[in-house]
Amino acid sequence: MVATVAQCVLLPVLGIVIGLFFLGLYRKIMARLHWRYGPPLIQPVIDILRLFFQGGMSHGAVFDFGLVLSLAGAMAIILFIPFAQWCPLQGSGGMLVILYLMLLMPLGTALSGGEAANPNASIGISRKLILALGYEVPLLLILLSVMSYYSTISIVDIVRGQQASVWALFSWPLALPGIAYILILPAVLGVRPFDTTTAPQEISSGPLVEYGGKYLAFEHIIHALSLFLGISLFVNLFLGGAANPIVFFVKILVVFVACVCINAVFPRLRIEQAVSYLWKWPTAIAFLGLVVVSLVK
Amino acid sequence: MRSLIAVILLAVIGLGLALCLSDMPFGANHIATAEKAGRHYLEKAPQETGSANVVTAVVVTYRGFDTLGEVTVLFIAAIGLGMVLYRRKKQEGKPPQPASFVLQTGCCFLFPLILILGVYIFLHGHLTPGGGFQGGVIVASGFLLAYIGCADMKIRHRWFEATESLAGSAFVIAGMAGLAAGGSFLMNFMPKGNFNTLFSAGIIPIIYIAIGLKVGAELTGLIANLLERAE
Amino acid sequence: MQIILLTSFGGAFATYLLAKISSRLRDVCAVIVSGLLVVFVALLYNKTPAATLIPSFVGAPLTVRLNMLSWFFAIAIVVVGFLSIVFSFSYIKGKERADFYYLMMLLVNAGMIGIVLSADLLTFYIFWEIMSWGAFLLISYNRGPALRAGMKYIVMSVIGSVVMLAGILSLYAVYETFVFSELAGRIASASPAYSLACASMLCIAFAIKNAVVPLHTWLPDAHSEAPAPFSAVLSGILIKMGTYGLILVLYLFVGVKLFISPTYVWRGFRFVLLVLASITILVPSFIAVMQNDAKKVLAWSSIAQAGYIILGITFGTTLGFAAGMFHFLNHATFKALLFFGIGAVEYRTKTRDLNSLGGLLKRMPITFIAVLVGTCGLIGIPLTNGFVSKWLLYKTLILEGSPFLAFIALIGTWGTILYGYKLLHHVFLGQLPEKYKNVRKAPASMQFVLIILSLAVVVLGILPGIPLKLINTIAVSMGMDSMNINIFGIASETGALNTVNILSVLAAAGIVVWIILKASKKSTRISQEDNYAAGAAIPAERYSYTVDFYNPLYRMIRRYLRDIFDEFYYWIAGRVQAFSDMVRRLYVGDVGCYAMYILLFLSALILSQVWWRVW
Amino acid sequence: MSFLFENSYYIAAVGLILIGLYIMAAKKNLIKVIIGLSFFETGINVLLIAAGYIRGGSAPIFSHPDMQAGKMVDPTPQALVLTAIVIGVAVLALALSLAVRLYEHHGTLNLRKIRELKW
Amino acid sequence: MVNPVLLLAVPLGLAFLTPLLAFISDRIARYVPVAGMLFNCVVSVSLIPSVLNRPIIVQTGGFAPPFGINLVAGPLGITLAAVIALVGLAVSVYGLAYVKEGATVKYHVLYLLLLTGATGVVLTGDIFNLFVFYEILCISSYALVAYSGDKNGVEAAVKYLIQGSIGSGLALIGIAILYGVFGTLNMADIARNIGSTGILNTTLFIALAFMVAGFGVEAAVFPLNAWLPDAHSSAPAPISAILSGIAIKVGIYVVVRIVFTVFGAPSMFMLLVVIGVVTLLIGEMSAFSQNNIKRMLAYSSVGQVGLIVFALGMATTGGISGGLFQIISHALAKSLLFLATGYMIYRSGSMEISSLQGMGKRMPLTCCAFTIGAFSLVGLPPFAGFPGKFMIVRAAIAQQQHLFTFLIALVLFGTIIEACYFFRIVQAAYFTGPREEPDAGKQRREEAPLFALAPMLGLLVFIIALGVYPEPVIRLLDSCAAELLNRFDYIKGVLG
Repeated sequence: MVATVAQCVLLPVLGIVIGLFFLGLYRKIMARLHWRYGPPLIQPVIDILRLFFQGGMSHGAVFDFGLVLSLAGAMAIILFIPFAQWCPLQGSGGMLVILYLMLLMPLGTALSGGEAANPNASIGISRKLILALGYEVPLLLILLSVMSYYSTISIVDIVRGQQASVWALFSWPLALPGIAYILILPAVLGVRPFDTTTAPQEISSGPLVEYGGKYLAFEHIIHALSLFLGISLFVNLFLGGAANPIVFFVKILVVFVACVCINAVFPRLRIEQAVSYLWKWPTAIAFLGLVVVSLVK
Repeated sequence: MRSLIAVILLAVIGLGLALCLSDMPFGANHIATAEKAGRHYLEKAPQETGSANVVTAVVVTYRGFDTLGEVTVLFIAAIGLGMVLYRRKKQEGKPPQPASFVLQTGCCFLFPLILILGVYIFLHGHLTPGGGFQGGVIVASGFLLAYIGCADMKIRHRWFEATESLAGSAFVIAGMAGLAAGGSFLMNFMPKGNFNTLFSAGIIPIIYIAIGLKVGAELTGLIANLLERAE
Repeated sequence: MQIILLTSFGGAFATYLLAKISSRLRDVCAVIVSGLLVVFVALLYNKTPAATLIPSFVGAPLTVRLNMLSWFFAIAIVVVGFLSIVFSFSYIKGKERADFYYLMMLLVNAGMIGIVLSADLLTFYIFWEIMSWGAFLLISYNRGPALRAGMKYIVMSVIGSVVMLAGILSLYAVYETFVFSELAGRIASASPAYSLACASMLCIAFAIKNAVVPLHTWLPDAHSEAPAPFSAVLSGILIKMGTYGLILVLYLFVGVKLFISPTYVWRGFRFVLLVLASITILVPSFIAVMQNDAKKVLAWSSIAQAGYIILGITFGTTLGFAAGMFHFLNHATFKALLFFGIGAVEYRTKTRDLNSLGGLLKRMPITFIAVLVGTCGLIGIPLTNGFVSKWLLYKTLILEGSPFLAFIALIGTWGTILYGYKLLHHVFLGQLPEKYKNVRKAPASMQFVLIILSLAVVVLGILPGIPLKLINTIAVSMGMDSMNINIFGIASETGALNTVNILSVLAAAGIVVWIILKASKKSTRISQEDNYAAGAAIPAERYSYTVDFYNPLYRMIRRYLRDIFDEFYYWIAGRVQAFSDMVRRLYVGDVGCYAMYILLFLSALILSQVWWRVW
Repeated sequence: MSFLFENSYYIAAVGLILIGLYIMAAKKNLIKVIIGLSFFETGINVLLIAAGYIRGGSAPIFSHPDMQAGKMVDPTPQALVLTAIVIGVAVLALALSLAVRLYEHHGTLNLRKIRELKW
Repeated sequence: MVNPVLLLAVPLGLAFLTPLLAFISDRIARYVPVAGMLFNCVVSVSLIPSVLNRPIIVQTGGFAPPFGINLVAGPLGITLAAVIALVGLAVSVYGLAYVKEGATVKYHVLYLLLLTGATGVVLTGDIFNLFVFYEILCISSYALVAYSGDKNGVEAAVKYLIQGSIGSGLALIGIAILYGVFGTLNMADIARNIGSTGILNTTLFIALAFMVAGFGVEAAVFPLNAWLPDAHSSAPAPISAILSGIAIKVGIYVVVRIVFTVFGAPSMFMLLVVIGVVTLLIGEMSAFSQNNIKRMLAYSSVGQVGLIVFALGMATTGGISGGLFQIISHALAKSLLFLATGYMIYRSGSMEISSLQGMGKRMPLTCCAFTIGAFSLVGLPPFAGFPGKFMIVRAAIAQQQHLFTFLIALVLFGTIIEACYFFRIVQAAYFTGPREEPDAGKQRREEAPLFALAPMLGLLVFIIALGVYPEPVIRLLDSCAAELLNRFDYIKGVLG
């Protein structure tokens, strides 16, 4: 009981820390690829701490509420995804809860951004939701193939299943959804070339346009968490999770770096290009995967 | 085109009729057995109704109900005609051309005679050919003559209507009286009298008188309505 | 039980009569009647009375009974009915023919209660029809475009009832009974093809009422044109009468064992139903995204949500059944809530056009919260009841090996998110247009309704065990396996659900975040219009993004989402009309011709005879 | 020839019926149609009478005491015809009065032109 | 026990007396039909229990059946007589208010005679007598259609008269042939002579053809019904109501009586079924796109006739009692509709459906009556139309034949079309027209007068009562069906 509560407290913090580290890493890698030096890894943390002391401007109660919802949702999900062997809420609904709780992040942001009444924010939200729809199609197919392959909706069981035999990514037929997941991972993470939502040049960073001070800090934390969540989900589903936290951390780090490196070279896609990309190859592969899985079963 | 189709259709219908009629050769004695109604009438009518004229017996007693209906139909025609030709305002037509003197005189002369003939015919309906309807028609023809001959003549519609109405009611009342007296509607409950005399055959003459008056009044009404309209 | 029916029907007419005396009396009477119904139905919990209404109607008795299943439906009906009456209070005030409106509302309610209470198909059909035509009069109530909507509704409804009649009587022709319990025992004995035919006829009828694609076309118009309280009833419970019917057919007449058995006939039947249900989820969800009329959005959404219900029920597992039943209840709450919320907005602003609304959050906060809760329920955000039912559905779909259906259902949820947010954004968020600056908040009676329903959505989401226990009883009585239920969800080996964990985690996280937010440096409150516009001046008129909200998406999917069925039905209707116009040219007006018809008939008869003889 | 002669009543009856029907179906003047109606009814009356005829029978009136029932024709059709005639007259009278009215309204009796009621 | 002949004698006597009464006062004359129909109503209803045991055979003139004319007051006859009297009563009360100008006394006389004719037809047991009463019915309806003397009325009357006379002439030919073959006119006697051969010989079949085609004109089955839309739409409202409610039903009765009882011709049953469906479809389709409301109602009558004939042609107990129930419910509902429409047209001055707009406000009770009548016709519970349609469909499905499956599909299709146009009118009456303030309507009420409203509401009560509790009537109709199906019982009952 105590251990569970401790995990509940620890894991979100851990998630935020790792997420922020990823953010820093992301900027560093991008800079390196651009032949720049880039900010220090700790920079996001510094930014956030600084922003917390800036106050900021609020547009109303829902403006605040949306952010709280978003962040709380993100923190809650962490407890449903195993971090190595730690998964405090494994018996509370499994994958499906994760799927639905993941909705809270964009929805909270959207509420908040909508209250801001800035068209740029609205456009950004609209893009965000469309993009989400875009990657959800293959993502759902992927998740469904994994879930039906292992006949469970519990992510812990899936991890256990992989540890018993071989990582899903390297096993037939789950390799297909695994590949598809890799293809859509940048979209799930919202990193290049799928950062249309927050394109600073076009729509003034979209949903973020009205945020300042602590609100922006929250937004950054949410982004950090979403990076962490997306990758740890992949690791759990396809790379067999991990037996101890260190291995797990290494796995997500590797995946993240690989993902960033590969995708950083692409230019930003238009939203329609993004969606049609997502609905083409990843979906086809994921669909094939699901077909094969359901045939194999 | 229409005629052609009509002819073809009618040919088929004619064929059908011919097929039917071939099954009932003309003049055959189709009422040979006693349970046939026609045979029954011929044999029993004089005793049962006291009427020498079997047709009258059939019309008034055996099939008296038909006759009641028939009178009703005529009544409907008279009323209906009056209704259809009813005008909200009687328009004044130009006065009709008076008939020639000869015609006028002839009419005045013949009119009562025709009336008497008519009355005779319906009074003797149970004895001789003829009856209420025929008599009534003759009466009406008298009025027709009068209309043609004496152009200025106008009948009193109210009287005729009253006659119609009374006569019709008399018919029904006679029937009801039969119901009351004999247990069935239009029962010939009165004494039959001496066969083949004027005062015989029970209610037949009474009904025939009613019918005669009624038919006469109705037909006259019809004629008057149409003629007054035509002016 | 007779008291319930008597109250519902008698109350309707009493209300109408009292209305002739005073309109206040009418309102009071309507509320009392509907409130009494709630009490009566609630009192009958866990009782199974049965009664005969008329010992012999057309050679069969009209009987009613109550069991768990019908109680479940009945309670939803009376509650939503009660709330809609309360909501009507101010909504209908000052509109013409309010007496008539109340009469019909109560009558439709009475009809629905009758449907779920009836113990035989004949009674069922009678009440069904009463409900159908009552609904027709209510849909047409708003005039204008409502006339067309009403026409469309009633034509499809009549087609449905005609098909149902045929189905009922086909059953009767073989089994010579209308009574549910007797039919249940015997139906397996008929030849599969015949019972399949009967079942499909009944299913078609119910599918029309339940707006299963491709029989859905009446619904968008009807829902959007009906008066708001009735839209809530219509969407929340009336179309679910089709669900009730489907349950009767599939679970009682056919029997769930037979229905999900791998018999060739029934497997095909179930497959067709499942495919239709998933299409019903998928396509309308995205059509809803493209609508610009608030109630149209909700209407299409009703179709899609009905699809979830059907999917659950036709899937046939205990969990699927539970999902369908629970989703029915949830849909009754959150969709009624949404319709009431939008109704309140419409009542205040006199428009439903999404593009011209906006920013009403400031003016109608309670309504906003209600709609937010409703939308969350619709989407299935955890801690709302919609989540639990969808969770059940997905779980059973995945575990019983139908991942494609689960996929479609999940994608449908994404459509739900898109239009749900669109609804919230366009009505309540964004900039407040000048002309709505003085909009007042919703009247108290409306707010009461909204609050009650919002609470229901949340409470059922946190404590799903209450209804699930009931549903479990029903499922067991239908001959299905029992579920392992606790008050906070499901405890089972293949994946449990525990809402209290989710609740506590979310609440804790929320509180922490909130504290951090409040603890850090205080923010300044600025007006909504004080926006960043990249240095440009903010336009005075409107500075928001609403028209064609999901424009890129529209461009991609619009051409696939034409309502071809609607067009097809209109085409058929046009053909029928043209043909009947041709038919009536038979009566040419020329009497000679008519005489020829008579002769033709006669000679045809004669010819047939002659011909036959010649042969 | 003898066939024609023997069945002359039937032939006349059927002929009148067909002619009457033809007129009613094919002619366009209302008066002609009414005349056709009259033909038709007359034909039917003849048919009725002919149906009741018994070869060699006399009128069914016992005007002399020695008349025998066996030698008389069937009285029933005669009674029926009486009724039928009266009905015919009634219809005819009504038809004529309607024709008068119709002419007032339309100024014509051409039935092909009086077609306001159709479809 | 009252003698059933009074059902005919009393109204006839009253009709004859009416012109006399009119001399005293027109006002009294107006009440004569009411009195007559009230009498008939009471008598026929009081006779129902006794005829259920065994039919009452009434001799006229005191002669036993094959020789004298007899009335057969069986369940069917008395039931229909009761319906006629009931509807006749309602419509005659309505006529008190509606018939204001023109030859009112003549109208009332003819009206009473029309109903007497109808009663006579259903009661008589003699085929020629039937013909006579049929003519009474027809001729008075010819005249009444032209009652108002307007352009359409006269035109319709002429057309009706021409077709009707052809029909009755053909029927008379059939009767003549029958007489020529059998030498008798009593229906039971003819039936006994025909026996139970099953297949009729050519002569009999052609006689039957003539009679079906002849009486079919009044029954308004498909190719013979061209007079109906004209006459029903042009007659004054009460006459339309009676024509639709009573006259065509009597026609159907005659056809059915002849086919079933007199000929017992199974070969005709199928024909009836097919004709019924065709009539139904044509009627409903023609009504579908009508703009003239009365004409639409008239076509709808055609459709209903089709349904009834279809049901009767099934020749099963269920089918026949369903058909008879439909006769009753249609008589009630359609006359209600015509009555309601009468005043709506009177108020709006036009027969276009579009002119009905706002009627729900102007004449709420009339409109309510109209709506319920329409719902009943469509067959919605809890109105009288429902049990009828239900029984018919049940009987048809119970046949379990592919042909009937197909036909019943067509019938149901017709029902759908019917629902379409009726609902359209209901919408037009209630939900179109200028929107009004809730209280403004009270001043603009132009409700029909009490005498017109009372019969409508009376019919309404019957419609609802029949719809809610049809069982007694159905039981009655079952014995009617038995009477039609067991022609040997009929023969035995009449001839002993």
